[in-house]
Amino acid sequence: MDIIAQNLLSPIILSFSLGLVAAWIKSDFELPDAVYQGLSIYLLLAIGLKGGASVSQTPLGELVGPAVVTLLLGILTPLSAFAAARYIARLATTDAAAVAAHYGSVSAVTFLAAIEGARAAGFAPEGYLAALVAILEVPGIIVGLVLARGKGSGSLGKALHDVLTGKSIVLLLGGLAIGTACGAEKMESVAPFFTDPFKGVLCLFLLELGTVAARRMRDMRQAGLRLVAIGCAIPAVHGLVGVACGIWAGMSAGGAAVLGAMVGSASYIAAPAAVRIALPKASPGIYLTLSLGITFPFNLVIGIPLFLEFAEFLAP
Amino acid sequence: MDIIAQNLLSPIILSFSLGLVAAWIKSDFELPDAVYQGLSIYLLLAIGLKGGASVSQTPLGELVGPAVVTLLLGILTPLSAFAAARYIARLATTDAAAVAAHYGSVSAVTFLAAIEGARAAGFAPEGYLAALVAILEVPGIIVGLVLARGKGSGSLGKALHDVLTGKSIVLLLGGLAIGTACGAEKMESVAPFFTDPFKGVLCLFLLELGTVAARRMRDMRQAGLRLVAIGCAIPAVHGLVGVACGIWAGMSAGGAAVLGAMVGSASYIAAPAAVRIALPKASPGIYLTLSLGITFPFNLVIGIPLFLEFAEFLAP
Amino acid sequence: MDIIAQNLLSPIILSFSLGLVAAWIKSDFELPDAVYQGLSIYLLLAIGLKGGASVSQTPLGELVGPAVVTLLLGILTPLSAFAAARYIARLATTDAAAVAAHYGSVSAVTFLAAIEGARAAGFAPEGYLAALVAILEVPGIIVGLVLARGKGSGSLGKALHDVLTGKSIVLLLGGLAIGTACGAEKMESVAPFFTDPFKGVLCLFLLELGTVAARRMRDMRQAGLRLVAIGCAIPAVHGLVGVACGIWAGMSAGGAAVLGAMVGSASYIAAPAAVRIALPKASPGIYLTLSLGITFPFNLVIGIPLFLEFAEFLAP
Amino acid sequence: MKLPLKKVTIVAERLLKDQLIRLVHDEGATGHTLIAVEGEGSRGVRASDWEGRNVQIESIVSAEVADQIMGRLAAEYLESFAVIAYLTDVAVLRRGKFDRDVASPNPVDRSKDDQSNDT
Amino acid sequence: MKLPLKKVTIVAERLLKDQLIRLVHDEGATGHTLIAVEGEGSRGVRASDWEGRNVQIESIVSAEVADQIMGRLAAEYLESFAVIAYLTDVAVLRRGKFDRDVASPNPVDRSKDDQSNDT
Amino acid sequence: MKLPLKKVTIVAERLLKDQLIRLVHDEGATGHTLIAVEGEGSRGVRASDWEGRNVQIESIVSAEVADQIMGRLAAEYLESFAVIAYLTDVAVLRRGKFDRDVASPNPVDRSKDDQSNDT
Ligand SMILES: Nc1ncnc2c1ncn2[C@@H]1O[C@H](COP(=O)(O)O)[C@@H](O)[C@H]1O
Ligand SMILES: Nc1ncnc2c1ncn2[C@@H]1O[C@H](COP(=O)(O)O)[C@@H](O)[C@H]1O
Ligand SMILES: Nc1ncnc2c1ncn2[C@@H]1O[C@H](COP(=O)(O)O)[C@@H](O)[C@H]1O
Ligand code: NA
Ligand code: NA
Ligand code: NA
Repeated sequence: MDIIAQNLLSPIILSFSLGLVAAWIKSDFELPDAVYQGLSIYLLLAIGLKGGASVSQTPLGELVGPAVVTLLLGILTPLSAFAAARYIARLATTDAAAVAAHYGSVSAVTFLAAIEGARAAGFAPEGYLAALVAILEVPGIIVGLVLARGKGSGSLGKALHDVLTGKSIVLLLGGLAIGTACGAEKMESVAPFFTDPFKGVLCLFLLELGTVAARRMRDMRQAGLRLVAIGCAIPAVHGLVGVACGIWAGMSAGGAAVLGAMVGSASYIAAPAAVRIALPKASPGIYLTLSLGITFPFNLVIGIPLFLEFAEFLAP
Repeated sequence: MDIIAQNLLSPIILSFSLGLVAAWIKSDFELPDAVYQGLSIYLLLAIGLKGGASVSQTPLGELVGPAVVTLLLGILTPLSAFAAARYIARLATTDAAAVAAHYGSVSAVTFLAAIEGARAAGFAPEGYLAALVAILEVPGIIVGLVLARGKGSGSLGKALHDVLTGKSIVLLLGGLAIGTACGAEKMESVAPFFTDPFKGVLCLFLLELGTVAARRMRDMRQAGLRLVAIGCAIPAVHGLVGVACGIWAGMSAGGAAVLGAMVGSASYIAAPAAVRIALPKASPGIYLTLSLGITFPFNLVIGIPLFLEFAEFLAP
Repeated sequence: MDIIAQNLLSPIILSFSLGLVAAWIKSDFELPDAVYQGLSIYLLLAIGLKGGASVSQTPLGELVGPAVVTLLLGILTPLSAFAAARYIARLATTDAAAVAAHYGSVSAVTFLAAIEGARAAGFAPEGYLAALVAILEVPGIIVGLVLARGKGSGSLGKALHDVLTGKSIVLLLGGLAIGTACGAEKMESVAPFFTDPFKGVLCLFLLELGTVAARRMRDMRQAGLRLVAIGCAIPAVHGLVGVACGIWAGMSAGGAAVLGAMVGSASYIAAPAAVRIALPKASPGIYLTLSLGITFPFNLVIGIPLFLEFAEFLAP
Repeated sequence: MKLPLKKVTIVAERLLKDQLIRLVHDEGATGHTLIAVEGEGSRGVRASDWEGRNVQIESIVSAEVADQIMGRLAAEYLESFAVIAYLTDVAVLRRGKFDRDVASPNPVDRSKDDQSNDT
Repeated sequence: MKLPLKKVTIVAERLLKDQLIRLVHDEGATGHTLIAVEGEGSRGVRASDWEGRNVQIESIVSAEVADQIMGRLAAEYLESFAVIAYLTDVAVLRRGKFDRDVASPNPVDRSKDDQSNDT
Repeated sequence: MKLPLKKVTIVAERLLKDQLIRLVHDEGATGHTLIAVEGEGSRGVRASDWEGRNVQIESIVSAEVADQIMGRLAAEYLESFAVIAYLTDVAVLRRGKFDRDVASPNPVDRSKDDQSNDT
């Protein structure tokens, strides 16, 4: 319980809540689009750079287990998400496939909130987790799109190219490469930009994301209870499985909890872009509402503390 | 006198001057609109967060006096500003009411310049002053709009909603709430973003504000001497009264001087927006020229050092 | 050789390379225009401020030699560049004059990369070098435009006004003035914004510049071998001469190497703007490809380490 | 193949954005496009001096809807606010998209339709 | 109710912004709207590569003013600079706003008029 | 002096930007202008919620090219994607700039021509 309160009273969560409130009272507050894009570029690159610096200090052997586990979860979770969307929420095939692509991939901001939540609760999640974010990003989207094969009128090839060369992959992988190549010592010189102010930037970003999520939540009433149900159940189940796999792969309790949050999260940058190209007929009203309006706040408020508790319980 | 020189040779004032010069020589320098909006969001949120962290450490009793005094000044200053605009500058009722709304409210940047000026001169203004900014923002605007009742063709209700949910109130109050809820200790983690670079960001912002003020100054010649006169007299009188009230309410000399600068300042974010909606027939050529072209530079160069001297003189 | 490897494995160079790769794989990564403009304003102002703080601590006598040498190089290098462009690359007079204006001026980012490269290699370049950037910026452009006299259909006067009041001169000179007036001590208060995160911001900027350079490189094939040849030869020759002059004027090895990089660099902010106004018929496909597509990467990868080696060799 | 419609273009202070979008949709528009612009007009104050910018709202509508929108603008805005509005003739491929009764306004509803067809 | 006017649209390199705005107002326009755009044309260099962007200037004017503006553009710009310009027919509600002699150009003057009426 | 042409305007999700620009040029346009816009239409999702914004692509072309572009848009995009497109009549000063065979597509080639004339 203390972890939950601790988690809720953080600048990050409260900034997100302020964004929600701003949208609910119809404030004219709005981060300019260019600034929002700039902040998201900063966050993705910074995740990569710090991850890379950390990878350069980690023995390769230690990485293999978590990497393989992450890859497998990236292939399996879209299948379970598809099943839930198709048979519990009774969505059309195309919409269910779109949902699967979102849950198969990962939300970088959920990852960051989990890292901060873990640190605030006294854990020390592994620095190489950022590399796992990059691994988790793509496979789930591919599996999701393949699940819709024949139903989408868009181009799978074009969508794949777009995901693989999309800004989130380029910045994450590019940052990882730079960080690994330079090593932790040289990265010190850019730490006053990419590391120290990072958490504050994240607050500003979450403030804006709160207003976006609030707009999505408005659609929730129309979306129906079944959608809300899978929007909470999928991240919970995926997340707990992710935690267990993390512990099993030898990660620390904090690291496993963050892995759980990543696995449980739904992408809202790479996946929507790919789905719009490959499955133009899937309804954004469904997949965006699920990922931004339901699952993202769920993970922020309930998921992350839950995964931390569970990881602590499981940890040897 | 030394305070004045000290005040003038600061990066903040010089950045503002550089902006003036850039506009005068017709430079193509221009901060992109999105960046300008982003910086102003940053500044407002940071003021709130720091104020909140400070409020969380201040005994409630110490806040009551200054808060009540600020509220009263917020109600009275629009009346005196209206009188000056109507009977000294001989403006039409609608224009005078618009001017009243501006002087009744507060300019966040003047507040910041006063804080920095006070610190540079060796004072230690109270941290909770940011909370007073939030208190001073709204009442004056309401009083100003009410003064024009019947003359404005716009909607008072809509304007009130817009002020109360406007970005400056949302960010200031929201920041205060987050800062108070988290407490000073947790806010440490975002200080490398919201505190350390703050003064530098302010310089960049003032650089752009200098170019905007220069454009307003061009209209000054047409505006006539009477307008220039009230643009200097109102802030001076309001400011000195504000200083006296601050000392009387038990604030430190530095705090009272900053309160004076706040009371003497004219809003240029919240008030213009409200006035455009509620009093569309009031002339922006008058109220913007007054608040940005005359009063803002007046406070920066003369007002702030004057209030500091006066506060030192009055302080027990 | 070690200097070269050292130079290549820096976050700055690798960020630029990531930008190249992003463009080559046709990624949708793109820094919003407003953010790009914002970063370039930040960089120029920060160069000026830091240079000014440094100038305020340098005895005037020490500055005279390097300043005069820089001015002379700013007048002579456009002549040699014109000759190369006209007689080696066989460009039309107008195009050759445009090229001369670019090589006569200076690229602020090359200057910054040289400073970082010198520091990483253990040198301590003089702080006042930023003032030399301001000196080097304008004369070369004027000489270049005069070389085309009669051939350009645009307005020389208008172009001169635009260069002298352009944002790079305003921010550089303005920053220098502010920094000098305030002195190093007062500038400390804005160092957490203008100094500490500087290198990280530069990485982000170079990431975007990499994508721009890549688009220019695509035109290189059409541009022909002669263009590529002068794009490498001009910076090498100018740079080595610059290093020698720097040493001769009494600068340290690191400072002379940075001066070399400045002299060898081709402007891509001030010069293109002036050329578009004064020589509208000159082909951007030529001068932009040269300065951004060939010379900038050449200096980054080969020029800077070369100048460092040469400076070390020459230094007494 | 090409069908004539009207494009209503409104340039106004950014502050009026939400009101004007509501007005346009209330009168029957099925959509709108919003552009951030700067501008200068008879009121002389450059909007960008104080509140970001102007907005330009464009909406493709039938001639009747266009007239209704222009009428309300004239009655409620043109006098007091910094607003201009004009009409342009445009040709579209299919009218359906721009008439209220044909287009379905609700995204989630629409997706439910898809779904029932699909399952 | 609807009166025919012309919209002059100019797309040009951002560097020319101030010159072109002056030209448009010199020939008699009472206002203009400015849009930041990107573009590609026969000159092939993407403007965004080196100087921010292009600008699109739109001005609603009478047919005569439109012709004068187009004439000067043809004489002074179209040849050497990356500029295109075209006219569109538009309909407005009241001409007054778009004719020089009717609209008052000066904001502060205008406000003084208001004032004298008001007091 | 004034020659009639068509302006094709396409408003679409930003993701489609590159595809649509290619389509427009493939069908014969010699240039285009790109505007970042926001919007709301029958699909109901505000584009800005998830991928930046919409884009508005404007291209001045001959009537035939306009019809070809509209045809391909109808066949390939209007059904599945959040796209609208419409035509407006415009008048330009010289056609040459907007016809394929007259305009030279390559900047560096063009500069080489200049050069040979010049030397
Ligand atoms: N003649 C015009 N042509 C194009 N846009 C105009 C014109 N007049 C005014 N505008 C636009 O409408 C806004 C308000 O105009 P006004 O009410 O005349 O100040 C200006 O800021 C411009 O963006
Ligand atoms: N056919 C066209 N349709 C629309 N915009 C164009 C067209 N041709 C050129 N432009 C715009 O005009 C600018 C200059 O064109 P140009 O002088 O042909 O390079 C381009 O950057 C485009 O924004
Ligand atoms: N009637 C309309 N008028 C102007 N723009 C529209 C209209 N309908 C749709 N749009 C634009 O086209 C985009 C896609 O529309 P839709 O496919 O209907 O969602 C919207 O986001 C708007 O920017
Ligand atoms: Na996931
Ligand atoms: Na006040
Ligand atoms: Na040079």
